[in-house]
Amino acid sequence: MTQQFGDAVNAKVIMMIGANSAVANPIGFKHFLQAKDRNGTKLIVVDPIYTRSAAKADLYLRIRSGTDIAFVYGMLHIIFKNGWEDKEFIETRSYAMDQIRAEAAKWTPELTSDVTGIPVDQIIQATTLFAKNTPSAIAWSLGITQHSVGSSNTRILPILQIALGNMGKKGGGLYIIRGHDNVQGATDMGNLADTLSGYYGLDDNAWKYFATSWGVDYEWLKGRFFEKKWMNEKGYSLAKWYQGVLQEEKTYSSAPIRAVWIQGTGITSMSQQAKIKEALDKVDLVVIAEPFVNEAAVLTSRKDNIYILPVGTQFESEGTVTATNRSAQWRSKVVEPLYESKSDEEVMFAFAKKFGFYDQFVQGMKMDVKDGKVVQVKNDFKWPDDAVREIARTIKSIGLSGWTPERLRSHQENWHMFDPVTLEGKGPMKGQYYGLPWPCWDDKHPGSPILYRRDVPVAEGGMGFRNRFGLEHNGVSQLADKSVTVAGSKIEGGYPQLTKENIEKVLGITLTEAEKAQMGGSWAMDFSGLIQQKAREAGVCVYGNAKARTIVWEFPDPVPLHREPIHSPRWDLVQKFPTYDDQPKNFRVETKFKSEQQKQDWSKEFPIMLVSMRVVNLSGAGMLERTSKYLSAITPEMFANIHPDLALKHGIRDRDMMWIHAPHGTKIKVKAYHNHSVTADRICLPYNFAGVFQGADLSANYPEGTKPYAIGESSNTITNYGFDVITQISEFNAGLCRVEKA
Amino acid sequence: MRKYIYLIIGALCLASAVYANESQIWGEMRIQNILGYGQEESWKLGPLFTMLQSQYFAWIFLGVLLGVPAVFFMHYKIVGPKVFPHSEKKYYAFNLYNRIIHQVAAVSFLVIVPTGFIIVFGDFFGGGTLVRMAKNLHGIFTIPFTIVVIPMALMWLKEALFNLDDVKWFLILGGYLSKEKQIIHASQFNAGQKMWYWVAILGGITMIFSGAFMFFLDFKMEMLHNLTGMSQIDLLRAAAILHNVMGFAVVALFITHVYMSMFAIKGAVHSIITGYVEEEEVKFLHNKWYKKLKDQGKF
Amino acid sequence: MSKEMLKDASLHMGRRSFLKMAAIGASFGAGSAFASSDSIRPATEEEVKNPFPGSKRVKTICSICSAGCGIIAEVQNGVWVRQDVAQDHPISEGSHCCKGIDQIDLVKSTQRIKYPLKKVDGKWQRISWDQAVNEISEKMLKMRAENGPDIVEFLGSAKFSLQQAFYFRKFAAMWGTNNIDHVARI
Amino acid sequence: MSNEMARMKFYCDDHRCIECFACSVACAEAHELPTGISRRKVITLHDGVEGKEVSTSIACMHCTDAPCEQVCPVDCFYIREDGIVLHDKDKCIGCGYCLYACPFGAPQFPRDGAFGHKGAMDKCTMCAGGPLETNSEKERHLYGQNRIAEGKVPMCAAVCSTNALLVGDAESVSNIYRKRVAGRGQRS
Repeated sequence: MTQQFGDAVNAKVIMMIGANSAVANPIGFKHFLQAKDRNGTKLIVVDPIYTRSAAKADLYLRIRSGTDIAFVYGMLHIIFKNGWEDKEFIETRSYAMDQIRAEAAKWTPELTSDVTGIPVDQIIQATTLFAKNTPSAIAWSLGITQHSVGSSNTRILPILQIALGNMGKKGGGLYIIRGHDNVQGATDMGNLADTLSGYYGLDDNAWKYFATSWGVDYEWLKGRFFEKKWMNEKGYSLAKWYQGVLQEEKTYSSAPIRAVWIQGTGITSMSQQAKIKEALDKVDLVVIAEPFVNEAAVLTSRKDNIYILPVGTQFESEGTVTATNRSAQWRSKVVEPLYESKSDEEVMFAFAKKFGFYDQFVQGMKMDVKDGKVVQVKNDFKWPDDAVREIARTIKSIGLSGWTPERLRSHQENWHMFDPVTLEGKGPMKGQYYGLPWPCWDDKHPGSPILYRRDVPVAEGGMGFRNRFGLEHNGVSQLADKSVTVAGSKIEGGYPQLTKENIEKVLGITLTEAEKAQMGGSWAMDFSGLIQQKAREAGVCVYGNAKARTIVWEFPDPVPLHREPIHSPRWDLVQKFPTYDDQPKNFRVETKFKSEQQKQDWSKEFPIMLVSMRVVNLSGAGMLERTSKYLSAITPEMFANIHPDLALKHGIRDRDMMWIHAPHGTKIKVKAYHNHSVTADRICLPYNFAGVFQGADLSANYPEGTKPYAIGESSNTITNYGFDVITQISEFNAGLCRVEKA
Repeated sequence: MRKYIYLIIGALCLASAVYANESQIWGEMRIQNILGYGQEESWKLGPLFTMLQSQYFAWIFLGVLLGVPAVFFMHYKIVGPKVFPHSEKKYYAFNLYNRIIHQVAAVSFLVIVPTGFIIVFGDFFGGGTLVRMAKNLHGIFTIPFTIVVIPMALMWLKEALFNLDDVKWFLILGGYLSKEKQIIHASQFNAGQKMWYWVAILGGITMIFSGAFMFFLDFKMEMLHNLTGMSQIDLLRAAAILHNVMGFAVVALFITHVYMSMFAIKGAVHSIITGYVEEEEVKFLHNKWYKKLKDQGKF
Repeated sequence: MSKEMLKDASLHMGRRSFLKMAAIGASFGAGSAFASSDSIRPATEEEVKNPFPGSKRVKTICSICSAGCGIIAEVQNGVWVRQDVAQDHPISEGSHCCKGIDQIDLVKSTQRIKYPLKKVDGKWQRISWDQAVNEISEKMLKMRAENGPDIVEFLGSAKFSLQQAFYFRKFAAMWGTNNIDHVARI
Repeated sequence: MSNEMARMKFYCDDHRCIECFACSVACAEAHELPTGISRRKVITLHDGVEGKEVSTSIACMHCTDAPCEQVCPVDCFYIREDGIVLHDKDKCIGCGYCLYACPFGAPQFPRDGAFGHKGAMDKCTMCAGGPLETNSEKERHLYGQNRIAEGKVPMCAAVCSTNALLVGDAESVSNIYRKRVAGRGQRS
């Protein structure tokens, strides 16, 4: 997120779309409620279901799931028509807004209403409220990302904020609310198939850079891979790894997947459970390392070659976590690992030894930067402090250089010295923001609680937009306008990101030979920190000061376009707004789009929309919470919220069991809760249960004494086919089903 | 034979009550309590119950506990007991079955009533173990009464139906205000006894049910919910009010019953112990019955 | 609200009972250390008999959602005895949802996996760590020798600390594959 | 300033309450209650009905004229000087009268003993323990933590995710609430 929660109080309007933080993230929602109470902030909630967040909203819009792009274009249409956009911001700090404007021109309120299901007057009312009361902020979460058009969704909302000039301001921005406690951090650290840590990607430069930081020989690292080619190729993703096993869809890899290693991932929180079960049954080895039984062990009916290793919870190890506002927090170890548990890193160390790369694995912790070079400085290491240092010296791309163990520890010890609204430190902590929200460029930087502010100097957390996509496109400069000068900057207007090559020219300085020798090639790969040092002296941000691009020319849709979900209830609109062409290869596997969508009118047989929801007492796969008696007691069983009219049409009374069938022949048996939060054309269900599969109780698969208090069907057994074209995220939040009394 | 059928019926009743409880009481480790508090449409009997319980119930019970015996004490002193010669002629009026049923009920009452008073005056006894034990006994001794209440109701039902003679009986209050031995026109049971019968049976059943509601707390009766439209909490409140109010009547008549059998009519208690009634007693107090028996040549 | 309320409360200080001050001050959030130390004095020994003598208060972070709420864990003789709220934490100001305040249950739970397990003929068996590590690595190395390193899919965790996550990525890299992911993709 | 003790009260602001169950779970966890005993309950009225849905949290409200105290046949209730209504579990006989009198359904009855019927009543103590020695093992076992004695806020209000649940003397609580209502009006 570009802001931090405390800043909500400065917003005049907050629009939550595809987020139900009252349930998923109550402490975040507290800040929105406080904003209402302290500042009269208005809350707009756009959601397919009337959520607990919606119940606190000043304006609630019931959108059809999967039509967010249409809705935002509807808003932009009204904004452009009335001239409510921030023309100066668009002109000086954004690129290609005219293409957005052209697309928005098509989305009249009437068309928008037809597609989204929101009445015209409500679209106008919400747009007026949101556009005329700036600064206004947008909060989103998985309701936006979990679509076949998820990546376009995540682009259209920032575009709206750019159009209104809401970026880089107090009270504006985007609250992108992450899920798990450290999903931000684990993503930043690149637990991803398409990049190394810090979003460095997988190209040779990145690998060489990491080899240096890790203190290993690049050639050795290269030799670890099947062929060099596979080093630069994206791996299988969490969303479709099972195809690496089953090979039903065409795959491209050096080998089929024969083993799956699950260390802290709730397997039932992924779509296509039936396929996952098949894959788990088929692989040669399943390794699970968890504090509680991972449902992978329960879902599979395999008889052998499956291991469960006891791992302590996060209270039994020490380290840092990154909150959704990019603040790092030091998490102290509360107790030693219980029973025979080991901490996660100990498990990795133990296997690294067996796999024969332990020395290389921990080498990075023994190294430090001396004269711009990473060299070994000691013979042992201290976990986690030395790992924290290793990360700080390596991950410059998002500015983690300032996250030293000493600073983060002192923030924890003195967390009472930070203001809850601004996160500003007081007393000894003066001049720092709590948790040093990244980018924190160096060990003197205070952190950046709000991104892209140009009214504060870079040294105090200011910055322009990142110059990431070249200096010009189609002959148009990508750098910010002359008028867009970040406070305190030596350079007027925009400037490119700093490299060894351009730094002298851009900053107007001359480097000494010694400096040149030490300096890395670019600001993100400069161990010496000299580029940052020079930038600091000039009041300049290392990543440049550019325009925000509203089009992404590498993507299938350079301008975000509305495309109907793979399984859409509106066959007529499927013809008008078809999805992408089938994708031959992404993350090593082919993915169907148009061929699946256009195969037949799915809505004939499966007329009901399927929407996922959150419950406040469970998170993720529910693995942790369902073992708590108090939390399980709140939702002791799996259920689906269904409108009484729809339920009674099928003879399903309140609390009756019902079958929900998905287009691909899978089904789940759940309890029907009559509820008015859904309309009669959709049902919603939580995805946090496991232990029952297509009506069959899997209790017997739990090792003795480990069965949670509550088990139930995983809704992901019936999550429809559909994946994002870029990220391959599953389409959890749009799909079709039919119901039947059980 | 029939009496055994009654016993079986009684036992079945109890068993079904236990079965009904099974699912809710022993089936789970917790008392569900009133979950949807405030969501249930309710009669809002709370304030009424609070007012009655905090200000009246205990005083009324005290009144009954002291007042009724006081009246009888006066009666005993002023009018005196009726003494009938225990002559040679007796009639075997209560067979073993009758007596067992009665004795079971009697013992139950002898525990239930005093323990009930201990609960009502719990603060006097200081609460804690003693009163908690009294509460448990109060509940436990309801079980034997529950078993016999239906057989008892059936075995005396015919005799307990009211008729015109009872009106006359009431007019002279059974002749108990007179020191003279009057001949009272009544059949096997006089109106007073009939009254006690109905209070003990109907009141008793009411007490069993209302008591069960209160004792188990989640004793769910769908039918009652549907019939009355009352929420569980209001059913509980109604049960508590009913239990207390009915308690006044049961207790008052129970004391009367004891007084009559033990003191007012000397030796009357023996008849329910041995089964034999004295001819004199029957002749004076149950003249109609006496005539009938005479006609049948029972004496 | 926090700071205004403290001001409100301190106006009424007088001799209005320690109790009231404590409750109001803390309940409405000690906005900062300075404000809170004015109005909430620590209770003296007569007032408090520490229920967990000798316990230490460990500051840590909730492991559920990304808001990042603070937790005070009271630890006595190596046992987490009580979870307390962190009223002065800048993000949560003592607040938690039901999941957050129940974090202590993660270490108190009886359903934890207590030792390494292996399924043999459909039955779970207790094994030692050594056996587990040996058997797993043997099997994996054999498969690696047969088909190369891309035979495995590493699924990491959003519950990892930053350091664990960094090392897990490194672990996959040094094993020789990019088949690594975690729930950021759901 | 008067020497009179302020009366401690709970207030749940339904504009803030989001039914997150934190108060209820925090209470159960802090006092190690058996499952099913909710000293504090969270309820939502008109669930899912647009514009009508309301959530709130209910527990013992520590009434000034506590009806439970009035109806208790064994007089096991006592009201502290600061208005906290407590009871003596050793005295309580588990009759249930307090539940019938209570407008909030606060009294709870755990199963107890061989008969599975209700044991001594359990209810919110505002984290003030019971009549036993403060912070003694037995007090903790019967009544849960005595946070008030430690100078801490009752668990539920301390933990409330949205600060909906307020605790304090009536005057301060209403001050806060008034301020909130005024804030909400600013832009309307």
